[in-house]
Formats: sequence, structure tokens, C-alpha cells
Amino acid sequence: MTTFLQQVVNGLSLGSIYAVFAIGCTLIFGVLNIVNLAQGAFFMVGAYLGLEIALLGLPLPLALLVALVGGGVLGMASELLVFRVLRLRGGHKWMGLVASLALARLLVGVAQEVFGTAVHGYPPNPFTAIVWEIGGVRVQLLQVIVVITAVILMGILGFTLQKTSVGRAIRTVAFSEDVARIVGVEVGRTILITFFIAGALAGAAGVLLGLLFNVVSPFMGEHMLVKGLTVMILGGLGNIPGAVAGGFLLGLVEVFSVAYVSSAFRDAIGFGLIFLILLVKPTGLFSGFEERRA
Amino acid sequence: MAAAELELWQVAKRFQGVVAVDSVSLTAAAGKVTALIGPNGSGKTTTMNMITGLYPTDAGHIRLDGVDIARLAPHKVAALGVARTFQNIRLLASETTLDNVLLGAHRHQSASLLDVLLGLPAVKRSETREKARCEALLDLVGIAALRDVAVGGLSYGDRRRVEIARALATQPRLLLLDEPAAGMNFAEKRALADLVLAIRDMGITVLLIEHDIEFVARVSDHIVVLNFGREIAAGTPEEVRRMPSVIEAYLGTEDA
Amino acid sequence: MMAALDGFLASYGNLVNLCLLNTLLAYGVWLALAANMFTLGTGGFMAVGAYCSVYFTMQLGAPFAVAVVAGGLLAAAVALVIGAPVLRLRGDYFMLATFAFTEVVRVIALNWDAVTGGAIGIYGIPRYTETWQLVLLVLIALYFVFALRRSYFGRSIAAIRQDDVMSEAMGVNVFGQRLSLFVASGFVSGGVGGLAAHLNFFVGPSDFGLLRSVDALAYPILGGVNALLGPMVGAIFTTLLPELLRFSSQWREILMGLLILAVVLFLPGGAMSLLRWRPRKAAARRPSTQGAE
Amino acid sequence: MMHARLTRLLIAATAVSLAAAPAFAADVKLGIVQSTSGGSAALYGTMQKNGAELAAAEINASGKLGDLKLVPVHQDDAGDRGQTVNIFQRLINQDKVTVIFGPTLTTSAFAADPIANAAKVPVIASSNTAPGVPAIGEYIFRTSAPEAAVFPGVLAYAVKRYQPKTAAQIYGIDDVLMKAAYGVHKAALDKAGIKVVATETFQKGDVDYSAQLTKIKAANPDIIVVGGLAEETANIVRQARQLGIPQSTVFLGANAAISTKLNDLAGPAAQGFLVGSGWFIDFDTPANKAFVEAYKAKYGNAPDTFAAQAHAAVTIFADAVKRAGGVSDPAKLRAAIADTKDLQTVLGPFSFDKDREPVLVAKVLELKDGKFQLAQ
Repeated sequence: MTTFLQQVVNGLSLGSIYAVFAIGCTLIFGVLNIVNLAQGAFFMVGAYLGLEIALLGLPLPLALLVALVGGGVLGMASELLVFRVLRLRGGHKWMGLVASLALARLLVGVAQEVFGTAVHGYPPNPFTAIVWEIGGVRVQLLQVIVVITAVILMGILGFTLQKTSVGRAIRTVAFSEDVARIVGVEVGRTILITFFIAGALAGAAGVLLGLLFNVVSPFMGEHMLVKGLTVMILGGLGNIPGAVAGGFLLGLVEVFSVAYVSSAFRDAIGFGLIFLILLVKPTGLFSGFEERRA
Repeated sequence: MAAAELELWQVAKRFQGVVAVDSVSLTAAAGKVTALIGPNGSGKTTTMNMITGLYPTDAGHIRLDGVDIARLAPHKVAALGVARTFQNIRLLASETTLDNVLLGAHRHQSASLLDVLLGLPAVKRSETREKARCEALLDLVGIAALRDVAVGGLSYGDRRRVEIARALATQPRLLLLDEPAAGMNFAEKRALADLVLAIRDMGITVLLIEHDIEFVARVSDHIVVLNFGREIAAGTPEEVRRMPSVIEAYLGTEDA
Repeated sequence: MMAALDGFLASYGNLVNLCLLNTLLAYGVWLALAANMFTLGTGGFMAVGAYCSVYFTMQLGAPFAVAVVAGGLLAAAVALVIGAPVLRLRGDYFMLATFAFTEVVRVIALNWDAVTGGAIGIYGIPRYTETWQLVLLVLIALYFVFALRRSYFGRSIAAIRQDDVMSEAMGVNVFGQRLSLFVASGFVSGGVGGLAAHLNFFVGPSDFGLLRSVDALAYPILGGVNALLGPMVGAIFTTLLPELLRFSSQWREILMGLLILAVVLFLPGGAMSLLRWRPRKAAARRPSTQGAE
Repeated sequence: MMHARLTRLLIAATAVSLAAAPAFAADVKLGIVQSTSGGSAALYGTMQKNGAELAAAEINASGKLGDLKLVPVHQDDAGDRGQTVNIFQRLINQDKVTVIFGPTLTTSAFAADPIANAAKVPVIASSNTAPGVPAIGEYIFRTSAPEAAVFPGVLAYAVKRYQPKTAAQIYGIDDVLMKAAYGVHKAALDKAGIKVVATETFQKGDVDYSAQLTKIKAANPDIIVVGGLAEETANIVRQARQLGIPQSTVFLGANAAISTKLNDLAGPAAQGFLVGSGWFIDFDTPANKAFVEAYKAKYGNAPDTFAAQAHAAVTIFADAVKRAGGVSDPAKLRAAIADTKDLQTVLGPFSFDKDREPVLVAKVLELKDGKFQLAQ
């Protein structure tokens, strides 16, 4: 039982980061029906930006903020330099995938040039040292902070989408660009904001992961991208509450497939699961509260 | 290649609980022009999509010469001799007129994949035959001169004609036309009406959806009026025109 | 003259082989892309073909040609099995399902030591793949694609790519054609896997992951899906690029990213759209609107 | 007129380039094939490139080879086997290199080494530790000690000091190096009569090992054997301690885990970590001290075991060139490399055995107070 609860704690803290990252991916899909494969690179850059701030001895909230803004700016840049150009030029949707992957490659190359190929860790912080042991289950303060931060970020996003004019604009564009234009939404600006939010979430996820697991490297984004895509499928493409639930679910599935099946088949179980979900219920496990239909 | 009779019996369709077609029964008599009219949202295009197999029906029968086609995949419905045009013209913009029409002839090509890969003469034979047939159809709809032009650059009326030629290239026994006259000027509509009658005279049953009552009255042998997913009236153009329920349905939409 | 060729091949033989192999793969992927199937399953099919063919040559002692065909057939069979359900999915879901397939294959390869050697892979594979074989296969592939494109199948495939609903209504068996193309794509990918395995003495699971699938997709897309030679141009371009940029050492990754971005942004129809060569006389009058979906 | 001038210009240019083209007779070209981009391979590829280039520069400066000058030609294969083969072909047939140092990845070695072997160009690898690499051919050598050469010593030491009865194993299942290391570890544990109570795996790019470690914790082993690179091992050790696996449960690592990164990333959690290696940064010999200093001065960071093994590879080659009296006869050069006996390198006295595997005094190291020290 202790082991079980410990695995739940492990899964939830990992899942919260998956969720934050995947929300960004799914948000862009919901609005534009495209997958931005550069999100993983934004995640990586966010982790480095946070690391640089932390190495300067500045407080961690500031590191998170810088990563948020940095990731967001990169997100906007990807829209302005790549996706908008492609839309204007009538490029096929495939081109967006290839282009975003090239962008990711570029950013990884730059990161390697600037930060080197070695893995870096965040400087020791007081939170890692504090560990509670509740009935044999060990919970780190850092895990709690990461999960709470993730929940707060998701809360802010939810509030923004549901209650603010920006959120309404995003939802309108997601519903239909034409309708949005008719009711006077500035579509271009709204898409730009969407990319900012998605990039910011990726950047924030980078800092959270870097902090919790102490690993920052130029190649960390690719791995996360795969997780993000998996979560998107679990939750249903474009479904934000689904991505939240899917993130936590993937965290738990990974942990429990290690715990009760075998770590050698962890990924086979994860991917086998999404393969089945796609075949049986392609709209995702959580399509009950899906906001839009294609 | 005799004209086919289409019979719908209590056909229904809903989308996520929203009723699009409640219960429609109608008959398109063989070799006649039947028009399906009604206000926007009355279920006309949904009905047409069910006939062509695009949407599975939720209830009822769709029979083509007595054979139920409600559960067939669209290409199988097409193989039974049902062809259609689309309300929002669906052509391959970068392809030429002839190539677009040749797509309709797809199911009449007789060369196998092996013939194609080995470059056997059967390929050329089949292609030449179908090309000739399609060119004749271009002539029939009056756009022979546009044969090698990419359809993206054609006028609205011409593109509708390409769609009709493409549908005819499938050699249908039943032709479904979804708002064929939309966006056409007076002269074009007249020519189109003549074309529809000519098609009927070729022995093809025609079922058309149209808003232009003048046009409908001109070409139709029989009219079915839909509202709120049900047929509310049916008869010859003269009969339908006098029915109070029809007038009400049309006036009603102006209020909404 | 022959001596010059020999000298060239001694230095660049592997590069030539890779260009040919990737060209073949590009046409395999093109088969899927041509009907709007954005498949990330290529890596998985290659793995199936590679391991199967190596099993045939090394364990069963089968002739090389038999082994490659067996690899292709097994990959085609797998494509048939997963294709039937997966093809019912819409665009992005299809892409993600094939991606999941490739990853599942990779994890199986990592764990099925008896056949795949696990992470260590299989080494000491005899070198059977020859340049002339690859040239011949590329020529055959080119001819088949050429014949297919200009036939009525080519027309219906192009129609499926642009508007599958309309194509279906016109009597084209969209599902049947997609499935056939997917299976054919699996066959070619599996065959290429077998050829690749017998080129460089070694196969391992890291050869066939997501990156392999993405690279394979990039070939025809960068070259141009609408042109006969597009996949070949894309494959050769992408294969030569890292070698051509070798002078830039550490900047290579960055330059590659930039160059691919430039191609995508400035030539959204692929590199072949540079030529704008059209076989029919209507070319000049074609409108510039493209990629309508 | 214009034409004539252009032609003359072209002729002149050709003449100049022809004159410049042949290398000086005194140049010895060293092909260095290491991944400096393309994912995790770049982590240790860069280290090896640096180590090899440093060694070449030092040898040139020392004048040990007389008028022979070592000219390193580095090529990045981006961890991609296809590119490795391309590079080997070109280095051998076009650049006419005398020797190749590398490649970074074992999988690349299996694909590319046969080409060099056929062309009689010696290859000295410094990071391929999987079994079977030198067996590719008699021109293939390595300075990287295979796991089998170092781990039994480490385990013997651990048995003597802690008397473990049970062990858990965790390793990178998709990494050739680690999969091979796992096999060696397992065999050694079995031989020592230690029961393996849990076997867990992870994959490249994983950062969270808590699920595996929670499982291991439940099995309560006396020791934990990790088959992972330094970065991975560091996180495993750190997360294990966070999950409450006590400091008394000692970690044993693979050869590849020796890096200052281990301490940087794991911190005090790694206290007591045991590993075996041919080299460690505080290895107290004049050659190694000079190497560490020079490396730090030139590249701004500390060398790791891969850098040292690459440095040793070049040193061994230079020594063989001297003994062979030049590089004109590949067979003689090969024989000289193979005959390397007790050569002083940064790894200590170095020899090749008859299978062209390194013979090194494997040292058992313990991470104490942030530093690898000889275990006492």
C-alpha cells in the first residue's frame, strides 16, 4: 500500500508537468488545427532560461517568469516567421510540420552552441532538502511546489480562456475563423496570443521539469514532445480539460506500468494504449467535455 | 441503362441529438425531374447526403429500384448509378476541365493496375475511350472550348457545368443536383434548364434541390416541399404553388 | 573513365548508396502522401522489413533477393493489419496512430533479444546490397510511379488527396485505394529496411524510430509531392545536406534548420515547384491557388 | 580579350591549387570521427574530440616525432551511422588519413570499422565498450576498457567491504553500452552469489526514475548496480536518496559513469558511489595532472574518462609511429600499435592484449567528498 501511494505521488508530480506542456500543444491544435513540433524546443529553451536566472542567484519565481516570457516570445516568433507565412503562401499543412521541426532543430543547434552539449542541473535550492514522510510515503516540498505551480498555471489559463475577452476571442477563432472575423475579432492578433500562451506554458514546463529532476540539456525537448503528443491523444486533440486529465493520466500510467508490469515495456504500454484509444475512441478519453467539434 | 426510381420511406437523421431530418418520404419517379424545395435548414442537403451514402441513416429506407442503398458506402451507391453535384462546388482547382470530368469516368476504366504498371495497350484503349466520352459530355453541357483550362480560373456558371459533366461521366441512372442554378444569371439559368431537360430526356432520373422557384417550375415534373425535416407537401408545380402550407413555410422563414 | 568512377565511388560510394536508398524510401512514402496519408509508420515498417530480411539471410540462409522481398511482404502484411483500422481516422489522428505504431515496434525491437538483439542490435550482417541493385530499383520505382501518376489511378489518387468526400461520391473506392497505397508504402519501406540492413553490416532499434519516419516524410515534402521527381530531389537534397554543410562544423545543425525552413517558406510546393515545368499545354493558364484542402 | 584574361586567370588559379593540394610529406593526417551534434552522443563525442586534438597538439609541440606533424581532421557524424560510413570512406580514400580515432557510437563502429579494416587503416576507438568491436578486424583497437575488465574488481571490493546478499539492477535498455554493461553486471553478480531481487530499465531521455526506484526500494536490496551514463546515474542516485533509499545502500556504477558531472548533478547523494575505471580525474600521475591542467586551460571545463581515453589513443598512436619509423607501411604501423606495451599514458601504463583490447590496471574508485578517490 505504501508503495502504491508512493507511486501515485511519483505519477502525479510527473503528470502535472506533462499536463502543463501538453495544454500548450493542444491549445494550438484547438485554434489552428496544426501540431507545432517546435513546442519541445521552447520547453528546452525555457529550462535553460530558468537555469541561467537561477545560476545568477535570483529567486526561482523570477526564473519561472523569465521562462514563461521567453517561451511565449519564441512561440510568437514561430507563428510570425513560420506558420503565418505558410498560411499566407497557401502552403500545405504538412509544410507546417516539417517547418516546425526544422525550427526545433535550429533551436537545439543554437542551444548547443550557447550552452554546450553537457547536461546541467539547477543549483541546490532549499526545497529539495525538505521531505515529508507520511506513513512511509515520501513527499518532497519541491514536488508539492511543482504540482501547485502547475495547477496555478492551468487555473490562470482556464480563467483566461473562460472569463476574459482574450479568452473569448481565442475560443471564437477556435470555433471558426470566419465567424470570428464576422463578429469583429482580430484573428491575426488572437492567433499570435495563442502561440504566446502555448510557448509560455512550454517554457514554464521546462523550468518545472528542470527543477524537479535536475536535468537540463539541449536534447530534452524531443523527449517531452513525444509525451506531449501522447497526452494530446489521450485527452483528444484540441481538448484542453482533456489535456489536463491526460497529462496526469499519462504520468500515472507510466509509473504504474513500471510498478506492476515491467519498466522494459513502459513505453510499449503507453503507445499501445494511445494506439487503442485512437482506434476505439479517436476523440480522446475525455471527449465528454470537449468544447468544439470538427 | 434505364432510368432509376428512387424511393425514400420515413428517412431520419440526427446529429448529436439535433434533428436534421425528422422523417422524409418521397419518390423520384424514373425518367422524371423531381425537385426538393424548402427553406434553409429544412434538411434538403442532409437528405441528399443520405441518398449518396455520405451519412448513414438513423431510420427508414432508401430504395433505388427497390434495392435498399441506405447502408452502402458512397462509392458503392455511385456504382449503382447515383451521381451528384455539390452545393459548394467541389472541383480540383488546379486540374483541367477534362481531367476533372475524367474523374467521373473512373469506374468505367477497364485497365487493371497491372496493365497500368506494365504499360499495356489496354490502358491507352480505355483512356482514349473514356476521353472521347467525356469530351462529348463537355460538348453537351456547352464547355467544350474550356477542355484544357484549369477549372480554378473558370466562371461560377462554367464550374457548375463541369460538375454536371463530371456527374454525367459516371453514367448515372439517377442524378442529384444540389442548387445547380445558384449564382447564375438569367441567361445561364435558361441554358441550365434546357440542359436539365435534355438530361432527363436521355433517360436519367433527376432529383434537384433549388431555391429558385421559377427555375424549379420550369424543369420539374414533381415537387416535394420540406420543412423542419419533414415533407409538408408534394405535387406538380401548379399544385404546390397553391398550397397554403407551402406559402406559410416560405413566408415564415422571412420572419425568422 | 572507369578508374575515375572507381575513385569517386571509393570516397563517395556510401553517400551514393544512401541517396539511392533514401530515394527509394521517398517514393515509398510518396505512395502514402499522394493520397493524403501523413504516415509516421515508415520507421516501423523499415524495422519490420530489416529484421525480417536479416533473419532470412543470417538464420535461414535464404538468398538476398528472397530476404528483401520477404521483409517487404511482412511489412506489407503488417500495414494491411494496422491499416484497416487506422485508415478510418482523420488526418492528424492517422498521423498520431502511425507514430504510436512506430514506437511500439521500436520498443518490441528493444525487448525481443532473440530476433533483434535488443539495443545492441545485430552486427556482422553480410554486405549484399550493391549500388547497381539500388540504381535498378530506383529506376523501376520511378517508372512505376510515372505510370501510376499518368493513369486514371493517378487521377483518382490526386483527387483523394484534394477532396476525398467528392472522390468517393464520384465512385472512387477511397478506402480501398488508400489501403492499397498504404500497404504498397509498407512494402517499399520494408524492402528499403532490408536493403539498408545489408548495406552497413549492422541494424539496431535506434535506426528506425520517430526521427527516421520524419526524415522519410521530409523527402517528398521538401522535394514536392506534385512532381514526379520531387521525392528524389528531396531525398538527395536531404541526404547531401549534412555532407555539404560539413565545412560549418558546429553550425551545421543550425544551418540545416535554416535551410529546410527556407525551402518550406519560400517554396511551399516543394523544391520542384522551382521548375514549374508542366507537361500539358494548359500550364500557363493554371491559377496559382494551391493546396486547397 | 575578356575571354583570354579569364582563361589565364583560371589556369593560374588551377596551378596554385595544384601546387597547394598535396600535403607536405611530413604531415600525418589523423581522422577524428566523433559526434559533436545529434543528441546524447554529442555529450561524449565532444569530450573525445577535445582529448584527441589536445594530445595531437602536445605531441607536435614536443617534437617527439621529429619532422612528422600530426594534423587532426575532425568530422562530425551527428551520431548517425550513415554519416559515419560516409566520413570513413572519404577520410580513407580522399583525405588519405593514416589512422582514425573513433567513432563515438558502437553502432557506428559496427558499420564503419569494416571499411577501415579492409583499407588497412588502423582505428582506435575511445568510447566503444560493447563486446565485439575489436573483433571486427585486426586493424581495430580500443582504449576504452570494456565493462568486463573493470566491473568484477568493483564488485569484489564491494563484497569485501559490505558483504551484500542482494542487489538490484537498473540500466538503460535502449543504449548499446548500457545493455552490454547490464550483461556484465549480471554475470558478475551471479558469480559472486549475490541475488538480484529487482531488475529495472529506463530509456534515453528519461528524467524521472522514481517509479523504478520505488519498486527497487520495496525489494530492499543491499546494493544497487546502475548501468547508465554519468548524467543518468547521477539522477538515479539522487532520486533514490530522495525516495528514502538509505545511504547504507551502496550504488555501483558502470565505467561510463565516471565524470565530474556525477557529483555536480547528484551532490551529496552520491557519497560512497563505487565505480571501476582505467582513469579518474585525480589520478595521481604526472602525465595525468598535466593533462587535466592543459585540458582545463584549453577548453574551460574538466575532462572526463572519454577525453582521457581519446588522449591516450593519440599518445599510443604517436608512440607506434615512432617505433614503426614512420607511417608509410600500414602493416608495420598496425603491428607497432598492437605491440604497445606498458606505455605511459594519462590512463597509466597501457598495453594491448592479443585481441587488441586494452590492458589496464583497473582502479576501484569511490566518490568521497565530491571527488573520485581510490577506494581503500
